[in-house]
Amino acid sequence: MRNLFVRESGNYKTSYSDDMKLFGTTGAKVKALLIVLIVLTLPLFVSNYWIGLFTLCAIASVGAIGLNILTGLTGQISIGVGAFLGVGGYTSAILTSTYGISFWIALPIAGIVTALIGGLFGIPSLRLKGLYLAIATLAAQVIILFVISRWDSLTGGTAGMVLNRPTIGEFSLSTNTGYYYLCAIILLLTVLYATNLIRTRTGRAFLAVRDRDIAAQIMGINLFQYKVMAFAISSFFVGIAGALLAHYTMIVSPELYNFHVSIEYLAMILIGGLGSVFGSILGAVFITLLPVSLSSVIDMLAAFAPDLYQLLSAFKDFVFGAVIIIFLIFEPGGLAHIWLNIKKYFKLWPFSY
Amino acid sequence: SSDEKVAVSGDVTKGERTVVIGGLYDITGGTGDVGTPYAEGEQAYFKYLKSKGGVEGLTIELTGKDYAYEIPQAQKIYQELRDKEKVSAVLGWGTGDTEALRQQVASDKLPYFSASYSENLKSLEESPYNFLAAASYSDQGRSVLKWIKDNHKGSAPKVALLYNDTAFGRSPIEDIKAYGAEIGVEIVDEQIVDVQATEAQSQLLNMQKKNPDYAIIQETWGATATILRDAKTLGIETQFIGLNWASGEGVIDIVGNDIAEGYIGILSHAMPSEDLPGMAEVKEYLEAEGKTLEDINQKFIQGWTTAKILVAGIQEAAKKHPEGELTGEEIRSGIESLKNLDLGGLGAPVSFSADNHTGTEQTRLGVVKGGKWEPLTDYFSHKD
Amino acid sequence: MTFFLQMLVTGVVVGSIYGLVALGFVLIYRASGALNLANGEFVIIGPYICLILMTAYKIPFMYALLITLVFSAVLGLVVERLVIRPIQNAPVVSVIMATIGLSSLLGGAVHMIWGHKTRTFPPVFPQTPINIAGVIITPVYLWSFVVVVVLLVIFSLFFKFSKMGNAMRAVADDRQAALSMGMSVKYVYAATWMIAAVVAAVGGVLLGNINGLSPTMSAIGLTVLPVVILGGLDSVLGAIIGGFIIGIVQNLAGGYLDPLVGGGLKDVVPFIIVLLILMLKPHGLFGSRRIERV
Amino acid sequence: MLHVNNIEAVYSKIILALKGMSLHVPEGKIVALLGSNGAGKSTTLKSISGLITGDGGQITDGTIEFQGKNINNITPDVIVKNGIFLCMEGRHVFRDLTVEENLMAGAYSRKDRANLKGDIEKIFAYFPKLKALRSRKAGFLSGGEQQMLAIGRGIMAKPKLLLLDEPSLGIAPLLVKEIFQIIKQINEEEGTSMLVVEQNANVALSIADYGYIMENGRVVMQGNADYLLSNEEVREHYLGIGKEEKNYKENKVYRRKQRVVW
Amino acid sequence: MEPILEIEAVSLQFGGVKALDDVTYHIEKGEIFSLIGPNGAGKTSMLNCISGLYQPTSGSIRYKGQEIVNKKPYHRTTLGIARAFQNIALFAHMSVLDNLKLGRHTLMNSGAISGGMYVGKAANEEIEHRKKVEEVIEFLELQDIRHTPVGTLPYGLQKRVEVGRALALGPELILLDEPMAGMNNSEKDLMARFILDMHEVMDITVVLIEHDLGIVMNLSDHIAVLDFGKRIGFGTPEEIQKNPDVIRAYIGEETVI
Ligand SMILES: Nc1ncnc2c1ncn2[C@@H]1O[C@H](COP(=O)(O)OP(=O)(O)OP(=O)(O)O)[C@@H](O)[C@H]1O
Ligand SMILES: Nc1ncnc2c1ncn2[C@@H]1O[C@H](COP(=O)(O)OP(=O)(O)OP(=O)(O)O)[C@@H](O)[C@H]1O
Ligand SMILES: [Mg+2]
Ligand SMILES: [Mg+2]
Repeated sequence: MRNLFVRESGNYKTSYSDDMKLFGTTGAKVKALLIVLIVLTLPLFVSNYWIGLFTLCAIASVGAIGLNILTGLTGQISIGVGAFLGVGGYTSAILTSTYGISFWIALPIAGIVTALIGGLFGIPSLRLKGLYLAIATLAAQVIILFVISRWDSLTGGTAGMVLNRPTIGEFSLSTNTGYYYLCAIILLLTVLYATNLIRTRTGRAFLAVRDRDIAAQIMGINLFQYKVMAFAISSFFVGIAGALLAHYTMIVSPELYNFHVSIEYLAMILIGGLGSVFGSILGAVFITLLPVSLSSVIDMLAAFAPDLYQLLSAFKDFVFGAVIIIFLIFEPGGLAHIWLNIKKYFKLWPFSY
Repeated sequence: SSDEKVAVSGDVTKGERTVVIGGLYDITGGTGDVGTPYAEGEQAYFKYLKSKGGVEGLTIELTGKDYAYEIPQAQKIYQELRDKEKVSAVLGWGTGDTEALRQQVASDKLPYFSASYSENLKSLEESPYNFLAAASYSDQGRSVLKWIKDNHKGSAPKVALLYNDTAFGRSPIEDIKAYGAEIGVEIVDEQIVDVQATEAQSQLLNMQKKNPDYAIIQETWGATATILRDAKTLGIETQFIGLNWASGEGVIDIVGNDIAEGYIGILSHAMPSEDLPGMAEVKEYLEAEGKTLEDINQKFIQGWTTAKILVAGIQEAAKKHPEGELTGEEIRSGIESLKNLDLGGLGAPVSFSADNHTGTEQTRLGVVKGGKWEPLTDYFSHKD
Repeated sequence: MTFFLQMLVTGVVVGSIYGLVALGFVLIYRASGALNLANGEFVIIGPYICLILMTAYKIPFMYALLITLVFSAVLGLVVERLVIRPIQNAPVVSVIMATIGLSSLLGGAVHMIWGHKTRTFPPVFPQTPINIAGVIITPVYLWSFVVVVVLLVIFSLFFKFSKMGNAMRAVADDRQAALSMGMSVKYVYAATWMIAAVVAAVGGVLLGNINGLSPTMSAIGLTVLPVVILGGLDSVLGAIIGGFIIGIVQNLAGGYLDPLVGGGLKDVVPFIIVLLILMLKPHGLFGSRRIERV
Repeated sequence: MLHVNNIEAVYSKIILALKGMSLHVPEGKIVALLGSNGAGKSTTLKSISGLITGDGGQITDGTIEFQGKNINNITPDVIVKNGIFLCMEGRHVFRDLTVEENLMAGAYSRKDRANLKGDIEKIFAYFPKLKALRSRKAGFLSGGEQQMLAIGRGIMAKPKLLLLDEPSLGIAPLLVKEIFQIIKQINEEEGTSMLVVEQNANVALSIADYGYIMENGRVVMQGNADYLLSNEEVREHYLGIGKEEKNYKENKVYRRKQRVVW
Repeated sequence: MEPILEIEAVSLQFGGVKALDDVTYHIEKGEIFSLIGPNGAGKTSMLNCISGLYQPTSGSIRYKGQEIVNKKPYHRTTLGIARAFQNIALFAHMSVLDNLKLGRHTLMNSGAISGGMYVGKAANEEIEHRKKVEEVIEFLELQDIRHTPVGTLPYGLQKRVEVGRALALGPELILLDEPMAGMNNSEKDLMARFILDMHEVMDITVVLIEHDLGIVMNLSDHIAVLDFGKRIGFGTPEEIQKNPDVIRAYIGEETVI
């Protein structure tokens, strides 16, 4: 089996800025500040509808970064994300709705529980590699969902459970804006964590495990420990994302977490760029907004040719697929890689040789 | 998008009030086979309405989207309808997504008619803005049991249940069992058959061990067809009875006349072939479109009828509030004031009230004869 | 006893369909190390063509089938040329992503062209079930069994002895080296996708004759993933044996365990077995293990 | 028969590996290409065989002519069919194929498919070690065994021009001599022209007719084998003559003065 | 002088093949020890047994008197055994710097959490170890390519980085598998110097596999010769050069060293 990942320029965040600060140059500092500023002031400029979408983007980004830690860094493809989102969502649902525990306690617990279950299903990685492992994760998804839909007493079975938006003291985050801020802040924290993780010991070890596990062992890396750790860390963030999503949509039900969801998340990190935090976000935004923007295009068309309606809605799938393919042909390294090339080009310009 | 549509219609008929209705369809998704004609039915009715110049001087727009039976997708689209299209009522589809949305619907105060007749949507505390346009799945099931009890000859009838492992599939099961116990019809077996199942032999053979006289099917066309076909293959004698999504023309198309022969199903709404007063409008529409009754099926009628009920409610609301934009709340009370609304036979007459959002408990049964559905009973309720 | 036998036989025949679809995955994997997640769509497009030819143009089944296979071959070629070849040098995950896109694209196309409606084949195979000692089989299932066995033989020989067969494995193993041997990666890929598409079409036609055709039928692509893994991603024999095993276990579980857990096992059991077996045999039953030495 | 006319080769659009490289391989002759790490030897061979594109590189300038025909932008498989075969640096055996299947793969684009078996036996005669391993997956072989296999594949291909990238890499001394004898033998018997990249300059030049020495992506010296063998710089830098007497454990200063060029 | 590594009657079997056949020898602390033999003799397999990638079918391996046969590879690394591979096994996408930093993995201890926070300890650790790595870079003269992704380096240089990564571990015992393969003489000389220095300056015990007999004879304190998995010779360079078996199997009659 060919290594699933090897290709010129695989990971991006590993090269060291000589003084090893995250925002070494003032330029970087400014950039970081700018981004934060934009993220925080966004709601002032856009409609409620868009805030809603951005919230979804932020949540998806947290999950995508999580998945990227597993797939991008340690090279273990997971097509089971959906179920882990579910675990996060249900944990929070059960804690808040059934036991009336505060959201602020439930959220981290949701992450931890998902991490534990993720770690558990990571155990096969001791022996499984590549696509075999990938499909094992798919199996994990099917099994987890089966359990959820059968454990009526705890999960309400196929009917699912309802949740509420969290509150801070008096102030409830039931408005889109309020909830957006919550998600945005959690996303910022996630980014900070992931970026640091990648450039420190653990992150390097992950990459080593991905590229050459034998050599990694000789470097003194305990493969099994790190593989399972990757599953756990990754699942933690996916769990958090799941909980955030659940409280946003205020419902959890098995049908919410199907294979389709897993594939979408995989798409996010592949489109965004494997092993790249920034890429994960780009990918998450891309995959979240593409269908939306497509369907508004479709509406335009539909306005002129209403009878073609059902044809057009299928046309949407068609275009979605086409976009992804064209995109991969244009830049197999992902959005982040485009970005990187641009920068690389300008670094060397005009002496590109 | 609708803003423009509003503008357009505004120009056409000045100074009129506009109501925008949101639609959630499944066209490309798992239930697209029945979802598409249903969606077409809804869209058709509004088109018809427009050609008639609206009601009470209202322009009523329907703007909807295909959510491919994916709940997350449904949630995105719902937000879009709410925030971007500014809809004041929604015509939904599936059980999973309708239940997923009901809290938001409640807090956004948007009346919601779903094609899902799940009993959970009855409770006014949990879903104060959801309405059922036809008998709930549970009531359908109850009626079937009632019919069995009344018409079965010989020893006490035994009944089995076949359904899929989804909110939709499981929705009526508990109620049916309870009712069976209540009226003394024994439920001897339950089997789960996946929506996508390509064969159901093990389930059917297990069911056969309990040799039930009847088996109630809560599935969509595909799985239903699989069940009927394999039952035939295995030579199982049980009489199958489908709830409304398991009945309709599609089943016959898939399995062919001789396998379908004798299959009984809930006909919650009229067949295009039936000659009913309510059918006049439909015919008129079809002619305008250059289509014939051949081009539509029962699910189309079902969508059409649901739309009709909602519009009737809006009309009531408009009467009460002649000024300004109609709010969801006003429309809800409008619907709640509908009493014994006659649908010209397209469906059982419906009535709503502040403490009852289930339009009717009445439904009827049909049977396949020579490749056609024929009414077996008139509309009846398990209560009477 | 007949109950058990019936379960067993049904398992085998259903399994042979699984095997056919799984074969499509194996072929692609062997040449490019990728998982073709558009396989499900490949499976349904062929039969649609066949069905249209038969119903609209009244072409007899055999010819319709032939035309269908030719068409599928072309489809495979086009896909390879337009989608796969441009990203040859990309990592395998990108190829997998592309097939995801492809599946959405093809799925959409199928919808646009043939709509949502479930269509049914005019009776091709005899409809009346055969009854052997109380065990009942429909002829179409028997046919799938025969077809799958034949294909098994053909492909086993192909990979063992043909120049092409070795080239495929070489290309998957080390593309640079394969090129340096004068193997045309283009040619190998094209051939593989062609064959895979044809095999998928065959499976699809049989499946269509059993259940009728609807866009949602492409879900079979996912259903068989456990089969592929169980048999071993790169093993033709594995795909088919795997198909049988999953088919049988599924039905036995359905037959004997469903009553205990309140049903629904048929769709979960395959994944459970796969997890268990993979723990013992990380490369499935017949998959070859990746050689790494320093 | 092969003319490389000052070609430029670039990797990943920015790294210039060849800066006007030229060489000529006459019909039926053995040419040696020497040079230190990163000089661009492998890049030269990859450019000739068209494989450079596979490593994200490309030829940006100059021409490569084989038997009067320009082969600049021809795909590798066609180049092989034209009769140029490269034994790549770093062995690149097919891990999952057996030794025998690997050899068969070598003969993939050969016209005359008669008595392949016979030729395989010939390879086994050259490398008895391989015979014992004939049905083992190549991935399990030792470094040297893989190297033998790689060379064997080249011989199986029966090309007009054989390009060898460091054939002696990881091969035990006794065998190194043998391999170069084999190369010579094939060159004489089959008239195969050879272009050999080799670090072990002694052996290489001992069988070569002509030699090139390249640094930094261009040729810095060339001449008949015996001329190079006698040239001072070459002796000191590439042949390490006087090594016998040299003893590392004394004269430490040596290291400071020695520098590698790259 | 006490032995740092004791190989006792180690045998290794792969199905039919005996890759190692009852091999025994000791390696003294602080010496340069060479393993030579024809291709496929079992040299690399021997190193694999020492670093734990292969499990000997029988026999014992003692490191500083401690039995390590059934310790996991990563555990042996923590004991101070480093390794450079015959077939380059660098992390192609990473810069030289990061490859070396990986070498120091066992010596660092920031974890997933502290590393992710990048607060205090973790941060200082990174910086402090960066210093150590720079020393190695200095030593092997890799300054100019510090930030280059190793995948793009020429073969010879990659070999050197590989050695560097092993050195970064700060090992007591270093296993070098043909570190000079694919180098021309001057480059080999340079590498020879590095090996000598790491052994004298850093007093690391070196186990060397190399086919260039000149260098082997020149550097080694002791040499073991393998052929078909059997130990056919053991001793000082002088003894080895006289050993008839060795001459027949490996060196060859007329070779002058
Ligand atoms: N795939 C690649 N991507 C980028 N740069 C490369 C690549 N391969 C080689 N290079 C660069 O091209 C130059 C020439 O490399 P090449 O491998 O041809 O040298 P060489 O003479 O073969 O060295 P060696 O004797 O070590 O094999 C080197 O500077 C190297 O860094
Ligand atoms: N994992 C394995 N499976 C099967 N055979 C193996 C394996 N590893 C090594 N061998 C065999 O064991 C023998 C010794 O291999 P090894 O790599 O130790 O030789 P070596 O002395 O390093 O040779 P070289 O000098 O060419 O590197 C070889 O014949 C090889 O084919
Ligand atoms: Mg080279
Ligand atoms: Mg070796």
